Amino acid sequence: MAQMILEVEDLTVSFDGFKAVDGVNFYVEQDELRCVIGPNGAGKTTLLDMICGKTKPTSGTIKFNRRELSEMLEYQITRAGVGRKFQNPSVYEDLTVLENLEISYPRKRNVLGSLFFRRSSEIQGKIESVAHQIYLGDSLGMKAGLLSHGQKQWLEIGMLLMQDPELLLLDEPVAGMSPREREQTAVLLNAISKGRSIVVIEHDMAFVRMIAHKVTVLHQGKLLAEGTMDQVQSDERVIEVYLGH
Amino acid sequence: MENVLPAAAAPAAKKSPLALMERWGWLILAVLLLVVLPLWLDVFRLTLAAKYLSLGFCAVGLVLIWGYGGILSLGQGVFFGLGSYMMAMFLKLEAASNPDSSSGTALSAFFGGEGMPDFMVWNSVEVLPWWWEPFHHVGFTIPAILLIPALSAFVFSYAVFRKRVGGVYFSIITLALSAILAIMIIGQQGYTGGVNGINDFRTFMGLDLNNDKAKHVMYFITVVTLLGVVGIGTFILRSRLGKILVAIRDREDRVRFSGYDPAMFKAFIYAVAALFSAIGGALFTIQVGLASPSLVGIVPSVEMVIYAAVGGRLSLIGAVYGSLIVGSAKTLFSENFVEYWMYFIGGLFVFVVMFLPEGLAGLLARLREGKNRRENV
Amino acid sequence: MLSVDAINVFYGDSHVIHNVAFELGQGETIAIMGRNGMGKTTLLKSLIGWLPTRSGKVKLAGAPMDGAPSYQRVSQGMAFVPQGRMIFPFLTVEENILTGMEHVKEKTVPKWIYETFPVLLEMKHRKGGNLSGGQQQQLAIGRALVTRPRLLVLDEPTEGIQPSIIKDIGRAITYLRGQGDMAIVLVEQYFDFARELADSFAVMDRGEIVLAGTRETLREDEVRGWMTV
Amino acid sequence: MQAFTGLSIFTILMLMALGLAIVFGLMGVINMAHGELMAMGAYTTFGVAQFFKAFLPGLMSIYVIVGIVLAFIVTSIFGFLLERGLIRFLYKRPLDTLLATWGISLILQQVYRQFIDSREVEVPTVSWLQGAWQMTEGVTLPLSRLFIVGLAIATAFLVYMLLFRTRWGLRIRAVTQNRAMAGAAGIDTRRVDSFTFALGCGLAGIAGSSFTMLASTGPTTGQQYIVDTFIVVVFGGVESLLGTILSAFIIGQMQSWFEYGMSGSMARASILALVILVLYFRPNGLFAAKVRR
Repeated sequence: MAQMILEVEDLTVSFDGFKAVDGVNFYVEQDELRCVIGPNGAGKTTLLDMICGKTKPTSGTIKFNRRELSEMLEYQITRAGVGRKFQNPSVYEDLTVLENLEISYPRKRNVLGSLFFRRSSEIQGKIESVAHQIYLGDSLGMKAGLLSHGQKQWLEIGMLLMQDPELLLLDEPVAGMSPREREQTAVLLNAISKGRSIVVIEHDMAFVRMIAHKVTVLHQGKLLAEGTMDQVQSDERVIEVYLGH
Repeated sequence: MENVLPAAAAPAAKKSPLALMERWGWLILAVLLLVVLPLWLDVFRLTLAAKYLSLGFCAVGLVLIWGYGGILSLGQGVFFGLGSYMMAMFLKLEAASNPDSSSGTALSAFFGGEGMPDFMVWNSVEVLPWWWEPFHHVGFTIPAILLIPALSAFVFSYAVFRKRVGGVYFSIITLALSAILAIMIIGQQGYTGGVNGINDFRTFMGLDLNNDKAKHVMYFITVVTLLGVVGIGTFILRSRLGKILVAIRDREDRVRFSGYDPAMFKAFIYAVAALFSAIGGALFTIQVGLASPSLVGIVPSVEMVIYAAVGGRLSLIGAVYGSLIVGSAKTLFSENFVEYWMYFIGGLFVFVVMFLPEGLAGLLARLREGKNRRENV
Repeated sequence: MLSVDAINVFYGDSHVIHNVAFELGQGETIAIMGRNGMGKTTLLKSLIGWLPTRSGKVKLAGAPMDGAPSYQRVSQGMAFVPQGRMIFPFLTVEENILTGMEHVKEKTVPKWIYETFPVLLEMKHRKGGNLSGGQQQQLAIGRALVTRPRLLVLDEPTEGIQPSIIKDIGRAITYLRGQGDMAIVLVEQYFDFARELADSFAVMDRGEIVLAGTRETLREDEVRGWMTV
Repeated sequence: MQAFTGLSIFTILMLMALGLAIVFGLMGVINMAHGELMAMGAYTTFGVAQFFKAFLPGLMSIYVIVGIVLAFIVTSIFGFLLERGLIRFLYKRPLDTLLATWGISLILQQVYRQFIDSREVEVPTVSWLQGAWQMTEGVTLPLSRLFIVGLAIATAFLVYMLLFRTRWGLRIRAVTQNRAMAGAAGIDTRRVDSFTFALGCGLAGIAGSSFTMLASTGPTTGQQYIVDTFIVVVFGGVESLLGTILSAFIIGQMQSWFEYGMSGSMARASILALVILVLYFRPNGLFAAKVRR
């Protein structure tokens, strides 16, 4: 068995007695690109929220590189190497693309460090290469608020890449993208999955087919099925609740 | 350094009008304050200007925390007051220990409280409280003014921000702090001078505060310090920290997931604003000759916000103009039709919020943009 | 009953709905299909008045709706079942239904609501927030029906709901269609559900209607093609 | 005895805080002029007293009742106009409502100073509220205080009935839980906003009216109470009316007990400090309902 980077065991969270995630076990290997699918309200986003510390689980454990995450604060989890992209692209609209990427650079994240931060040529190079990778190499000076929806999605992925995370959590990265942009995103994700693990929540099955190594299906807070794309697609229960006949 | 990248240089060349104004505005402001006002105004008016500029320190701090940090503090009077009172304690002790200049001391000599501040004698406080003692020394007083308000602001606000208390709740809590401090000062008359405050100072480190030359010197010190404070503010805003601040204001969650501790940054900038206010308070007391609870409580704390709002909550320099303009208006009203002042300032709050949310700086920027657009057509 | 003429909707600066147009007669049902993020929900939000249209016209039974606030649209006969149901969590089931009764003469919840959805009678005094997803969905539909609408707008009523309740909801909608006086706009991703109910179909992709037709003229594989790409 | 003194502070705080809880807790508007609305209620009562003294001296004994009703009407009409003219443009900007209503409060203070009296005014105590009730040996309760405690309880009860037993209450609760959906269910949200705001302001008016029975009213009377009122609402947990009432009770009691050992103003300062400390450990207030957001 390959080295596990993420081990989620018996994870449960309830809001007002309603179990949004209910006893989920979820393992991700190193270098794996995993897709999580399921109907809205199945608990996919809540699962990512718990891994990255946004929501505290009611019970269960989340181990990342053998470190327990559930007691850590968001920024500590980020510093440990977990990057999170939100459902709605969340970029700093008042700042330029360059500044968005620069802020995400994982050094000098304390107050004094950031006060006297100077952009070295190394950082400059890193920003340029990431910007190029996310197809925004020519838009560095642009205010992020002026980017198209799809470009904002890429920028947010780029901001995560600046952090060099070992585990990337992406919530609907291609929502609102054109088919062409979707393909570009698939290329991008395949490229960046080298040397790190990625968990993607997505509805677009064609897109999932393009990228997924393995697929996990959630339904009503519980794990419904897990396997390769073909296994999942032919699973009767998955067809019943999600894919449709 | 900044020109390594063509794409990065592009926006620098085409600065927004607001940014341009901030760049040249600094020079314009310096000329106005250092040359025009001293040549134009008599000593009395110049001291009034100095008074408003002292309050301008708070407004500059508010631009940092409110405009860029998104945190509306209604407790800047607390820090202004701390600075003001610490300076007052020093000045009062100096006046009390100088036998030839102080009438208060003559009186205290009569009552047998030599070296004691006069109001303590009148309140039959016989021994100088221990926490007054260190303020005999300028070497303690000045560091205390620079450190105590800033440190307490940091500790208090970090605790609060860590709990993710923000927005309106923070405003209300800081409002309560202003109320608390004002009540305490008024309540402990024997130690603080109560509702009359502490006044009747003579000298500041031997400099006779009542002569015109001293007033001029103090005015220049105030202006230079204020320009320095604006400079520090500009430096902070242009640094990566400034960008992070804007990022926190707009998307605090994202910042957290970029590995930052937003509470630390907010507390830092809050402490900086507190430091500015304390400096303003100290300079105010030297020049106006007064430390008073009427400058600590809720009313002045909220009024400081309007200085920043009139100038433009996103413009450090605007805050200075805002303080000067609103302050001068106050003088104008109080000299001519005092009963309308409250209508004016009340109306100003409503007007700025409704029609000028970015203040004068925003108005200027809009005018310029409008002009540019017309020229481009 | 409903006429939508070349409307354009923006979310901030991004242009989300492009020249969408369709007509719907009395008693007809249209299913609007398409993948997530293609503008279906945005379209409905603009129909109920949550988002302004930048251009184009919307008419309900001949009356222009453009710029009218939501409650006026409801008083004109439009009723809305939003995505995510949007039950008032701290109101009881009964109170939730009562909120829909601003523009009708009755003062208490009519019996037929409880007959259509018996579970709502059972849960009458429970807080809306404590219902299960399926129960909330039925409540949301009940809250809309109680306005006696001429046009019912439903946003993904099957989303995240177990199959048995989907069937109940389907039956209720079929029954309403059968009455013949209510037009229905149904946004749906679940093709089989939509096929059962709709007279006509429109498929949206990136804010445009890319395929439209009636139950007779539309080919299933074409629709499915747009749904899964 | 101390507990009873606390009760009368509690009534003013509670009536003020109930109004504010509706305006702030339910609508999210920071109304800094709430204190001046209380003063407006007090001045209305004062005006009614003057009127009765001059024209209807025979009916002097009932002026109190007229005063309370009129105070409610005047302040709620003012509140209605304030919402229509100013507040409704600022719903998405709570900090700006704070600043704008602060401006309104300054203007109102000056209006009081200039057109009513710059000094404090007092109303006469009506005959049937003079005297005290001898509860036991050594414990006497002034009738006027008993009256306002009764008034406060009655008002709280009516507010509860209005919010939870009437159609308007249903509308208010629906709009405050989900404004967009309330509109889509057919509720005229704008009208509900105006009504709700007016109601909150009217409660401040009643508070003002009962205030006249405890103390004299001046132009800055309102400002002295505004911070405490906000603290009561926050301490009780916004969105919880019962919490507001309990928190007003606790703070009122603390005030009178603390005054036993120190001066009134120091007691106030200590209570504010104590509340801030408690809020640090329970940022959502003492009685906050757990809500899924």
